[in-house]
Amino acid sequence: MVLLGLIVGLVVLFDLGNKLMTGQVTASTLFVLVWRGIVNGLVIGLAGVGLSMTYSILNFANFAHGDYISSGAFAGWAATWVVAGLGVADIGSLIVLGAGGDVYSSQLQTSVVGAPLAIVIGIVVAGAGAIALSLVVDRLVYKPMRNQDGIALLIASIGVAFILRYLLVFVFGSAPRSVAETPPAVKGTLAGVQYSFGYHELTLVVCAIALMVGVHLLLQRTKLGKAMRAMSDNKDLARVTGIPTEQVIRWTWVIGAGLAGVAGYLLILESGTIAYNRGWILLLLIFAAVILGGIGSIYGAILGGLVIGLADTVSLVWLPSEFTQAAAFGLMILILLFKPNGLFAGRTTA
Amino acid sequence: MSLLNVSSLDAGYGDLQILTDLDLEVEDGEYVTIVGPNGAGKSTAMKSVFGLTSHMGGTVTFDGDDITGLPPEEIIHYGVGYVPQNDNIFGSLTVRENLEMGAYILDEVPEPALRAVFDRFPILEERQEQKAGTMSGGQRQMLAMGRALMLEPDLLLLDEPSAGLAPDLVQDMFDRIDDINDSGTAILMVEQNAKEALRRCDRGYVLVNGQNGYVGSGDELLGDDEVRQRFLGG
Amino acid sequence: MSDTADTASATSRDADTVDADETGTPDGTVTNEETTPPLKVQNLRKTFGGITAVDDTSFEIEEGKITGLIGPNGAGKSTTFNLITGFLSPDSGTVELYGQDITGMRPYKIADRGMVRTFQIARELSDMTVLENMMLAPKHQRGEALWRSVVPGTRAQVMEDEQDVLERAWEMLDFFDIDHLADEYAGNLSGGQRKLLEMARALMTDPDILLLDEPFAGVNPSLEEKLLEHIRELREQGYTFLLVEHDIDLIMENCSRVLVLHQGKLLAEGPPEAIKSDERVIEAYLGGEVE
Amino acid sequence: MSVREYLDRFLGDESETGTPIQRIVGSDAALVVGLLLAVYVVFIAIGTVLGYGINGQVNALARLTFLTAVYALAVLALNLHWGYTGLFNIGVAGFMAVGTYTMMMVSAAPDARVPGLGLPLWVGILAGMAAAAFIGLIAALPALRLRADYLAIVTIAFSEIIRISYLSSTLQSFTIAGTELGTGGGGGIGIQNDPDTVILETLNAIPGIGSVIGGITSVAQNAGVQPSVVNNWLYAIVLLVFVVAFYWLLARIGNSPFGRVLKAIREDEDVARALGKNTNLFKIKSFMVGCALMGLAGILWQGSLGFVNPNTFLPQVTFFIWIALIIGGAGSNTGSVVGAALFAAVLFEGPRYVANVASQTLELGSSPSTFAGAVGALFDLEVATFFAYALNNIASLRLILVGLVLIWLMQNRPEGLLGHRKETASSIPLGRPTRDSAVTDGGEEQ
Amino acid sequence: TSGGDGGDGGDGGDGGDGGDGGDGGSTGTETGGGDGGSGSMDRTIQYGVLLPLSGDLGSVGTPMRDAAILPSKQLADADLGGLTVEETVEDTQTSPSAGISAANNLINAGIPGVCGPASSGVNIQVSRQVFIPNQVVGVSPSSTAPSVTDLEDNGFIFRTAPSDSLQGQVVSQVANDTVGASTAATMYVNNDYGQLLSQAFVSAFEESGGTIQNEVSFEKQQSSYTSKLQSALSNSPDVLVVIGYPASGVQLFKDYYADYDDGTDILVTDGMQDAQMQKQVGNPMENVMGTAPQPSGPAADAFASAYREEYDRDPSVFNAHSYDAAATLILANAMAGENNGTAVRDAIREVSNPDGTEVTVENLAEGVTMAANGEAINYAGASSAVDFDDNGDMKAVSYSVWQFAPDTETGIEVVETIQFEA
Ligand SMILES: Nc1ncnc2c1ncn2[C@@H]1O[C@H](COP(=O)(O)OP(=O)(O)OP(=O)(O)O)[C@@H](O)[C@H]1O
Ligand SMILES: Nc1ncnc2c1ncn2[C@@H]1O[C@H](COP(=O)(O)OP(=O)(O)OP(=O)(O)O)[C@@H](O)[C@H]1O
Ligand SMILES: NC(=[NH2+])NCCC[C@H](N)C(=O)O
Ligand SMILES: [Mg+2]
Ligand SMILES: [Mg+2]
Repeated sequence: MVLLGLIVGLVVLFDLGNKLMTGQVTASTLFVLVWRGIVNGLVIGLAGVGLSMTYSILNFANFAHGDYISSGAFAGWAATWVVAGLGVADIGSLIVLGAGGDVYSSQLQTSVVGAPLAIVIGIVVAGAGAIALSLVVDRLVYKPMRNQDGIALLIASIGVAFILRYLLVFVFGSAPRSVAETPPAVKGTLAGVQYSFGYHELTLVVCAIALMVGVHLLLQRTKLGKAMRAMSDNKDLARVTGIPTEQVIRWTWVIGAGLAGVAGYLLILESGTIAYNRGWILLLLIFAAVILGGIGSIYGAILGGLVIGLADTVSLVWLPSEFTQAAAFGLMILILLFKPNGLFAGRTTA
Repeated sequence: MSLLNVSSLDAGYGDLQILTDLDLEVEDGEYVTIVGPNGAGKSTAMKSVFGLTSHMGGTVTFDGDDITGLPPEEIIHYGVGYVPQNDNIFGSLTVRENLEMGAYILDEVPEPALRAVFDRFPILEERQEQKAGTMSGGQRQMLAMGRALMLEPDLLLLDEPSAGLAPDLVQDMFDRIDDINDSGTAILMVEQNAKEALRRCDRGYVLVNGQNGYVGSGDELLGDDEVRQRFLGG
Repeated sequence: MSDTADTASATSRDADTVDADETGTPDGTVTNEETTPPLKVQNLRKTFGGITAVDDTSFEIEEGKITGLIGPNGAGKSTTFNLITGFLSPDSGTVELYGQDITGMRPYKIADRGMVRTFQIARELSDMTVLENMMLAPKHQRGEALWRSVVPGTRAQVMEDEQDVLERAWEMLDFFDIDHLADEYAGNLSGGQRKLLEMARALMTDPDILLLDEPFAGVNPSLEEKLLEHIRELREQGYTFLLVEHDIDLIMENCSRVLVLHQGKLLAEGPPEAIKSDERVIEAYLGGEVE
Repeated sequence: MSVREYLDRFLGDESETGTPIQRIVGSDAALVVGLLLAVYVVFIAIGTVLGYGINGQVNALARLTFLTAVYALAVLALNLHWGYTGLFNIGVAGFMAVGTYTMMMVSAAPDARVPGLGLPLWVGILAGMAAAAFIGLIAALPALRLRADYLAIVTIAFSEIIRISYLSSTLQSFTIAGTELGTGGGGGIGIQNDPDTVILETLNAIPGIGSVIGGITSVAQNAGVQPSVVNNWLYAIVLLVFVVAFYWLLARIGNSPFGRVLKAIREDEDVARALGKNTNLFKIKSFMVGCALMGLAGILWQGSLGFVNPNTFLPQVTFFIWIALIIGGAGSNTGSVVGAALFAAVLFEGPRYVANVASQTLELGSSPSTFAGAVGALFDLEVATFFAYALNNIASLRLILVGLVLIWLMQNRPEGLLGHRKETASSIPLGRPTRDSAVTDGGEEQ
Repeated sequence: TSGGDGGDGGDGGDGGDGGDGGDGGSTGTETGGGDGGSGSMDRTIQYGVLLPLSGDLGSVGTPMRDAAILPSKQLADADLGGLTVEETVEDTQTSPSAGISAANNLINAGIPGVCGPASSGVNIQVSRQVFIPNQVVGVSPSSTAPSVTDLEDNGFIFRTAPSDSLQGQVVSQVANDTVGASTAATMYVNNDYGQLLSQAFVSAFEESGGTIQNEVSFEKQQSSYTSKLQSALSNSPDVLVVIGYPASGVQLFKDYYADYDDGTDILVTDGMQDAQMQKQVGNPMENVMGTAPQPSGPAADAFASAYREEYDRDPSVFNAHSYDAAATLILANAMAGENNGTAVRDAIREVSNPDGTEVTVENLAEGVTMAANGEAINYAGASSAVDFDDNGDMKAVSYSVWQFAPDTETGIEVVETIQFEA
């Protein structure tokens, strides 16, 4: 089975090489695809780490995770707009991100170049907002259900997802709109390959990697990591052992939702436009990444994110553009066939 | 004053009441055994002491402090250790990590306690890095016990510690429990290996239908014909 | 009570329930049992990472007897069960059931052929009632075919079968003293009650060979005595047992032969008296050092 | 009452009184009918407030009945997967899409804008069910190895792959073996003879029924109800008949040894295997049957008007079906129907009606265009203005309500309104048999 | 009391129309006619407005809604001799399923004719699933997909917007003549509108000797269109034709300007004509040109000023078409004499096609009374002459070629106008 996978992988690689040689695909195109795959993959991975942690520790697949991403993004961008736009427009229009059509991002110059401070504040608010949201939701929804099984929680989380998503619509409206300006990319040619790195892409990559490393250190250096694993294993026993489970749960949400919120902010920064369903749309890919990586493993989530991100872009070499996402899902299903517990199964590191 | 005092306890699961008006007492350093038919509520009694059931009435005090209705993660701070009947190890953690979790509430792993556990159960030292979930039934039992001992509690609640152990280990387990008891830890134990348990303990309770049936010293109970007939298999 | 007649059918029944060509038990079981043991294990081996749980073990068990399987904790008894019943596949070695190689066969097929196991840690179907748990067990219920349950007409047969199964289930519950729980969800049973249900359910499959993994751990002694009586009775009827148990007295009293596993290897085998006085066994298991 | 008697006779076809099916159905049919009537009364009241004429009233009820019935069909099919077998399928929309699209592609005329095979409709319907079952088989293969929540992700991924494929412009039209076929891409696909019309025409062609229908139509027309509305009602009734058929089928599957094994799989698959059950086979069968029923539900629902496009099958649809199942209670067929009715009435149609009533009875003035404006009005104590904004955004509030209901249910009644009843899985009542016999060896098999 | 009402109405009308002498005059005449009318005219003319107030077309749907309720506003101020006009507005959210629910609301309320829906994807579904089976007239102001023409509609479906089989030719003409392109690629929203307009363009462009390199479909409201752009632009076409809606267009053009901005000429169509779009994209969009149906009816200017007067802004794309759709429905309803879909359907051509007194934006009230009295009228619209052919399509239309103009009030600047006569 594994051998089969290897063979298929080799054939694909060989074909790619062949396409490159014959000029069907230029190196520059490939570069664009790979770079975009990495950028998307990092967002998916970053959000995935959070999902993976809540998945393994609270023992349920949180279908509201995507909407934590969206909520964080809206909160963060509202903050960015308020900071960047005070004096340009009235605060009401800024907070709803110009829903009525009376302010535009082009007036505010919201980009890392145009308004770096506003962006930094936005990132922080995005994380903090998502954390606050997740704690409130936990208190109201999940806490009373602690002793129910994972499926019940999963279903409740679908309810949470609906509420969050349509509250966003209620407040911000359903129209997608531009919130960030895209500064010109750093372009050039190296060894015949044209490259182009957007400022926002670079910001995203740097932030994502920094956060991933940070979480890794946090879990390695503190008892928290082990307590989380113990809890995900057997909650009653964890309590009997004296692990303050409620506190661990709170930390889990803090990390998981914080990463989701920041991932949401960065996602919007990179694409430039925001809409109420961005997180929800991304959620399936995030699930794919987490499951690919093996639930509970933060490295798995990161790796899974990159695999899914790359599959989603690089498959364009072979497939019509409408099938690239299907290819990412297909890849997930395929890998699950051979490794039913994911790539990093059992090697929980969080 | 007794170390553990359960008085007129009503408890159960959800709305389902299992224990009715239960009284239990464990003196400082005492060794108490609970026996009774399957389904009598023995495990429920243990869980109730440790805050794992729905409380419906009555009180539990430990060392003079009222611990009724406290969650387990707080009760453990009072110096009570508990080894549940089932599901008593962290299957996906290694053996060593399981033991470390036993000392979670301490700032760091107490090496001497760890050493003592390893000395008691050498297989645990040998298998330090094995995933606990892959240990055999008996090995798990040892690990669970070892984990509870990491904190050197004042009172140890043991739910059927000898179940599934090989005969030599059963003896050994009882010896260890004696040791632990001798070193000052009070024991409250549920056992189906009832005769042996009663032989060794200071006092015993027979639980029937969630209520106190018989109470007495271990030997008294062993000597009681009715008890022998009905609960100890003749 | 036509016990003897039933006994005869207990073994030969297999021939018509399981596809006849697949079974190694021709109708004349009595003559065959000398040559083909019901269960034969050869050079079985299983490692987990660095640990060799079962190490080149060979043994056979006798038809219509209770064979004991003992050994220190971690000796590989449960693993052996898993290997025999298809829940794990061995690294090497073979398992033969009535002379047929069943190595690596899937669990349901092995159960289907008449060898059924219980789990060391009882696994009740918690959201089904005790009675449903019991009625699930019998093999080859005609109503297990989708179309028969649905198509009008054929369903009458299904209901007839069900009536029989139901009767047997109640008898079995009576015997195990859990008939008062028949309507209870199995998840609400106590630890010991679950063990009883586990064994009763296995018996409902009407197996030829029953593998019991510590069936009495956690069972009240009075009840244990009663269960043993029943097991002995079943043995009289021709059932074959492989019994893992730590209560050495119990083993000595009930088993015709005893296998001793130690660190995955067969340390000794023979009649109980011989085992009891075997020095290696004493050292490794009965009173020596702790493993 | 007569409905109940009829159901009794219908469902208890071959036994003496008192099969479990009958016992459940007896009271449950009354429950469902009572619920439907209550819902009707409420909607008629609302319609009166809204000033609907007789035609509008009758049409509103027809739509409500239609929605109840189609949700009930889908929920019943899902109940087989989740309620009985414990297969967490959140790709329902995908299987409905396969059924519907296959029906369309088989039955569409070869010279239509999106050409099909031009076969009769019933061939299309059977092909649709078969295709849904087949895709179910393909999805079930990985499913056999996965835990419940992984299966969930796989099925939803499947359903998205299916939707993406039907959307794709690559498959918009293609040629297989010289035959031109297509999915129509995002524009969708249609057939000339939609199930709605064909079924009604067939009914009309049956002499007895035809004249009854004719009579009803003319009576209705005299009362001011348009023929189209009468047709809507007729189709809704046809769907209700399908609901009864689904119910019957599932009740028989569930209350049988087959269903018992499914239940055991839901609880602990290893145990079922240890008892000699080929659990994989059971799971596959259950999954395929459920998918075929989902395919049929899709055809009767989304395909009934003879036209679909891929975005009819967004994951949202699956979640709605799930919510209906959960309201009613997984595992209970009656619960499935009750859940479908409540979902359709209270969550799906209800909020908009209530909003209409509110905006018609209260003078709220015009709504601010943004939330900021609405909140600003709140600060000026113009609650009516905020309320107007809320009513204006009833579409999102409705979905928020859906979420709240879901959470409330999971917290307070996770087993749903009718779930977790002791509906034992067997074809006979499980009382202690009267003819008492001593303990035997248990050698009495079959 | 009815006399009092009439008086109030007259007063209001005078005050409101004070700035426009012509209007006041016509109102006066019409009042007289109304008084002379029969008493049986005591009834309410109902029509529905079913347009996207949210979703992909939310930004352009709202002004269209405003145009569609304008006739009713005008008539509220007039004395119609017992007739009142009442519109009911529902939102399609630019989604077929929401559109169907909303349409059902209209049907249940007994409304015989509806102005809308806007997007072809929604219009086709709503027409098939609700209007046609319920025998209700649908007049879409902006659904341009050719497939609307061939709907099996028993004559219930009309539109005041022209079919894209024409716009395809216009786009091709612009690509050839204005851009001078010989190769092209298309990106189109994956629904009837996008698919068919892309097809229409492709065949026209190929006919004129051009080469099509890629045809790439895309879904609405995605978070990124880069891989779509990648595919469409992979062979460096001379011109890229983008067919879609504003909400997706913003992301699409942002992605374009972020990664692919090499000055390729881009042509967009009516769906993208949105004043806010350019501001959202935040780039001058100088390489983009568009086509769209151009209001050129006899009453185009009169409508524009009436609209400006009422809403204090210029009308935008398809607003005139919306007004015409609504006005036609009102007139046909008046002529039919009852709120009945079939009757309205039968009256539509009577009130709009030639022969009879010309009715326009300026004398609408008069037209209503005349129609109610059974007099022959010919509605001559703002968008076009509003003459329906057998399929319910317009007989004569014109198109504009436009560009984004950041500094103007509408954000759009018409460069050229092209006439079509079918
Ligand atoms: N989680 C639970 N929910 C509901 N009822 C339960 C639960 N656990 C146990 N019970 C019921 O409570 C009663 C007492 O169970 P308990 O486990 O305390 O018995 P026990 O004395 O420990 O028996 P054993 O010796 O068999 O372990 C039993 O009747 C059992 O069915
Ligand atoms: N999945 C596994 N992975 C790794 N090691 C395993 C696994 N399963 C069993 N083992 C190891 O194999 C050995 C044999 O285990 P087994 O459960 O067969 O023992 P046993 O004889 O049944 O003991 P007990 O009497 O305590 O139940 C043990 O050392 C155990 O830790
Ligand atoms: N700018 C607009 N109003 N666009 C609406 C365009 C609708 C488009 N013509 C269609 O048929 O779908
Ligand atoms: Mg117990
Ligand atoms: Mg074992």
